[in-house]
Amino acid sequence: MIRIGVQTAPIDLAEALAGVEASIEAAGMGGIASFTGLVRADDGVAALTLEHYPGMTEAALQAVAEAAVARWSLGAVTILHRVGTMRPGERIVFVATAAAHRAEALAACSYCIDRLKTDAPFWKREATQAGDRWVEARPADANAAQDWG
Amino acid sequence: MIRIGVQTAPIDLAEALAGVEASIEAAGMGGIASFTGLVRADDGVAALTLEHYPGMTEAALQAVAEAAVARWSLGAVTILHRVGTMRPGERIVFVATAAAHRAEALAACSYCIDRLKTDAPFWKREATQAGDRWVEARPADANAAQDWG
Amino acid sequence: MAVRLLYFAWVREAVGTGEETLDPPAEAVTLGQLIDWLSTLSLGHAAAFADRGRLRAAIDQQFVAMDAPVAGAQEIAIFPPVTGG
Amino acid sequence: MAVRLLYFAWVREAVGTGEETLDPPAEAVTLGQLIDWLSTLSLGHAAAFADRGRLRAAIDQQFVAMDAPVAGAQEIAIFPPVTGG
Repeated sequence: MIRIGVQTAPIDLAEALAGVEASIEAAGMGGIASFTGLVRADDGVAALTLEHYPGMTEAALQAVAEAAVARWSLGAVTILHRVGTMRPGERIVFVATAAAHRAEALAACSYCIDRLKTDAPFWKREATQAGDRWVEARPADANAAQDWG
Repeated sequence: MIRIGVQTAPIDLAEALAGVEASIEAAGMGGIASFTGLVRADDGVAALTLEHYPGMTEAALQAVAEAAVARWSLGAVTILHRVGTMRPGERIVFVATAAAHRAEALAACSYCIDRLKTDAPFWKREATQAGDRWVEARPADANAAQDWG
Repeated sequence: MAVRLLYFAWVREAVGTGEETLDPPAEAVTLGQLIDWLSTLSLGHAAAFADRGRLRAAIDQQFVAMDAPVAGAQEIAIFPPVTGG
Repeated sequence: MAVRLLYFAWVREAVGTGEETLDPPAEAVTLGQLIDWLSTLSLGHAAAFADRGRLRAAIDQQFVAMDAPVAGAQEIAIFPPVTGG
């Protein structure tokens, strides 16, 4: 019911969503919320490389999913995160949550993506024409995660 | 940038999401939120038939999408709604919203599905072993829509 | 003035048709008064419109309240509260 | 007691390696004190750990604060604030 993936391969949305749908059909859950993050071409970014902490990353994502399951009545949680080098327009992260009703599914999806931003050990490096740079953490992300208590 | 569909054919998630992604890539928008509603097999429902008001339905969904665009900075809004007869597990509704950041995309997605529930002229009829019945409107849906002001 | 009436869901089933074109009397100034008159047309109409609290309506594809004036309307739809999504 | 040190992102780049196994002195009781000692090992280490406000850490794959005790740790990771998602 919880599916975690940290992968260098592109994220296959159709496969990921179909997996969520299949896992909840038996449970009679009717609503699936999802969030997909794409690499943006801000300020001339040509490529984005995601570094991570193998082992801890998977455990951190699992903990986020388990916290969501403890907080809402969910039929499924899928969190997929890409690592390695990707280009603008490619998917970095995919979160899907399924629940009986839309409000729970959407809240749980927001929660997972907010927590993932602060709780999972990933680091982004942007390649631009002016050279490479490590992306700085955004205070807004820490605030969003804290707002969940 | 706004795509509305009222269709008897099954909703193709992969095609719908790919359309949203394609439309926002040029705009540098990084986050896509989606909500998918499935037919639930509550209380032995064998089939669900959606009746609608052709013409007004499309206009109402367009108005919901335009209101979302006026309220948040969005790169894309897609609302697809199935009509006709479908079975448990099939998709009734799909809403996707794209924005620069996740909070806007997720809020706009919640907004669209909440408003759609009260603003678009659809009626559900359930087929059960005990006979057919028209689904009653839920006061919680009216409240959720009103909460957006 | 002839107006196109549309009915949906159980309102349609009770009336026995999804659409009819009628020429309401001048006394039917508001939607509520139009429904009073419609209720006299047949037992089906009477049954469909018996419980006003369960009815919603649109004039020319815009939701309206029961005290909305019907003058100039080309299409009036009467139906139960919507249940989409 | 030997401990495995892991570095990520620009901390890794500044130190010049992503991993090393070291035997810190007994005075390194807290993570902050361990970092004080690590900073003396090379110019790269000194540069990596110069700005403590920009460092985060995990002991045995759990995020910890800089005053966390390091006794018994098998794996200590030091890195910038995370930027996933």
